[in-house]
Amino acid sequence: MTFEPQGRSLADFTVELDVYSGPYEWLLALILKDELEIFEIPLRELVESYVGARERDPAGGGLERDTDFAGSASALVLLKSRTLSPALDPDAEGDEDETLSPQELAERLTEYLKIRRAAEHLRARFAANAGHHPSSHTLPPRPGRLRIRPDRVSLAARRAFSRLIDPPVRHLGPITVTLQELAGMIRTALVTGPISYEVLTRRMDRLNRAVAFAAALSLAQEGALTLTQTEPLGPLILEPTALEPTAMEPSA
Amino acid sequence: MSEGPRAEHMIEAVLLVSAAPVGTSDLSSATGLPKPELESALASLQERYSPETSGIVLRNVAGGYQLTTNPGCAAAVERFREESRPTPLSNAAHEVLACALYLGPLSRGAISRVRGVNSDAVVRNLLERGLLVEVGTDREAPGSPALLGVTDEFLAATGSSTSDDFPPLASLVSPEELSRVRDRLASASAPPEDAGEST
Amino acid sequence: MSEGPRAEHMIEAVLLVSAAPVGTSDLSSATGLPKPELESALASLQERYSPETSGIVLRNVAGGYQLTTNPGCAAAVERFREESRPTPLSNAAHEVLACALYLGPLSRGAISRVRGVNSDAVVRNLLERGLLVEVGTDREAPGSPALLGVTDEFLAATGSSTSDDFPPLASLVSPEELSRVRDRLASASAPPEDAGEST
Repeated sequence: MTFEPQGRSLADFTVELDVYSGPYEWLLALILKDELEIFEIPLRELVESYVGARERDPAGGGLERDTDFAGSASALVLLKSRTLSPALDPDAEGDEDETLSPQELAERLTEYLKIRRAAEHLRARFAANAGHHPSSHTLPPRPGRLRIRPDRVSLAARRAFSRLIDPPVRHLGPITVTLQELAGMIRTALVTGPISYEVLTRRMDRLNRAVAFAAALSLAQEGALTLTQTEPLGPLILEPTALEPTAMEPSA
Repeated sequence: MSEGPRAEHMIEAVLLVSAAPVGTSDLSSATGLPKPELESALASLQERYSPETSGIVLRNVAGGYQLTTNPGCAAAVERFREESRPTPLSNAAHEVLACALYLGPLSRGAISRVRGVNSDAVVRNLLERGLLVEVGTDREAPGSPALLGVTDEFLAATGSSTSDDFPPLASLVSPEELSRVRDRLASASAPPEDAGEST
Repeated sequence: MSEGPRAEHMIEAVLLVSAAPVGTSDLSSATGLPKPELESALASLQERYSPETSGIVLRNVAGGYQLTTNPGCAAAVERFREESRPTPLSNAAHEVLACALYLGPLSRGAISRVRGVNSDAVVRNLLERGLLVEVGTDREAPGSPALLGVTDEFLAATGSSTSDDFPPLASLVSPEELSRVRDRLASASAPPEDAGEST
């Protein structure tokens, strides 16, 4: 399957986040249109919210819905990582790879901290001044006053019509893996005992790793395995649960 | 509703943001005021905004109620208009005009889809400035949205006599880009493909 | 002039026909009023159009005077326009505006460097919303990138008269907070064998 966006298996899934509440599909649309900032979307909360919805309605959608969710959620992860990666600005003076001394790093962080605080101040100012709509009784200027440069109109046409609306995720290649396939692979790997996520996904690309993670979560949800991580950022261990083999079957 | 804004205030606010006269039923649905309350609030506003008491007067014209300048202040308004330089157009405004010029007439929704960003505010501004105009409605599309085109004033401002004076679209964008734009336009007017609405 | 319209009325009429704030010198030349008379008329208008007394309020923003709707009546205005409230600005957007306000005019690249993440999409959105504007180009930098600054609309939307109306950047972070950041950085980046800590 490809990331030709899913069917409508997620049509009923709604999310409640600080920055947005409503249908998940609309959330995706808003992100694609730049109306919502991808990096303000807490992806972990999004996944938790999906897992919660799944618990409340275990029969709804089943693996097809899981696959669709994993597909779109991993695209969001990739999009977010791209957004958070350093600016690749052709105009920049090529200082992306510079190594900063601790002092320089401190300077940069200090400057950013100030901007962060200024942004909070601005948020409050906007909120306190919202709802002032100006008069619509404006007089058109005298005919002949306004000059519009035709070349600027042509330039605007070129800009508007050549813009890529969807974020460029095509270079990531089609999503050729399904949640079921990776779930099957994980089950097979677990036959020989516990395995770390890092070992499991060592030979995978980023997309497969993301889907493998979703598959592991899904299996943990079904009780087929347990996930343990003893220390922050430490290895994530997938352990088969010591239950009879029937527990390994999907519950859907 | 007892804690809400006063009836007169809501009416004043609505009338400030409407250049055209507003009928009582529109005023009523915007403010949530029942007719009798609306009528009495309008009567008291007519005193507040009378030619004797204000530079802004409330008129009851054919289409409804409208705030206008007091004719007694026409000289000041005219001088202001004479001296004020028109605000230059933003890049966004140029893009919206280019959409209407090259792809129009088209609806607000279609403009937003072609540009990939909500363009309602820019469109409103261009309508107010007389550079865009509603030339019909798209009866095919849900909600029959208004179709927008550029005005003669726009052509005059660019020093062109017809829209053919502009370079052809094919000289500005590649065939692939053009077909992408056409796809976006088609998706703007077509009803949702998925007939099986979920709810 | 004794027979002419009252000072307040002329000002009201001029402000009605302007969506943007009007500076006192423009008001003065349109109405023919000398500054002192203008000031006192504006003061009395500010009472007439105060949030307590009217659905239309007189604001002193972006270096001028502007009539706008009373925020208390925003719901009625939005219902009338059938426009949803614009999406509130994101944290990223507030940061970009803060960069332009305090460090600007500056290029997209400079904004991205301060924030440490690519800010192009956010900048585009803010240009679209009229809160940022290209105010020139940086001819020193390769590619002569556009320089961005905040607009009068930004000042109006934040209720500010000028860009000096904001607290100084240095006052927004306490010295204690700054030194905590420096300490944490120093301890995180000090090589383990280096006993001689810099702080």
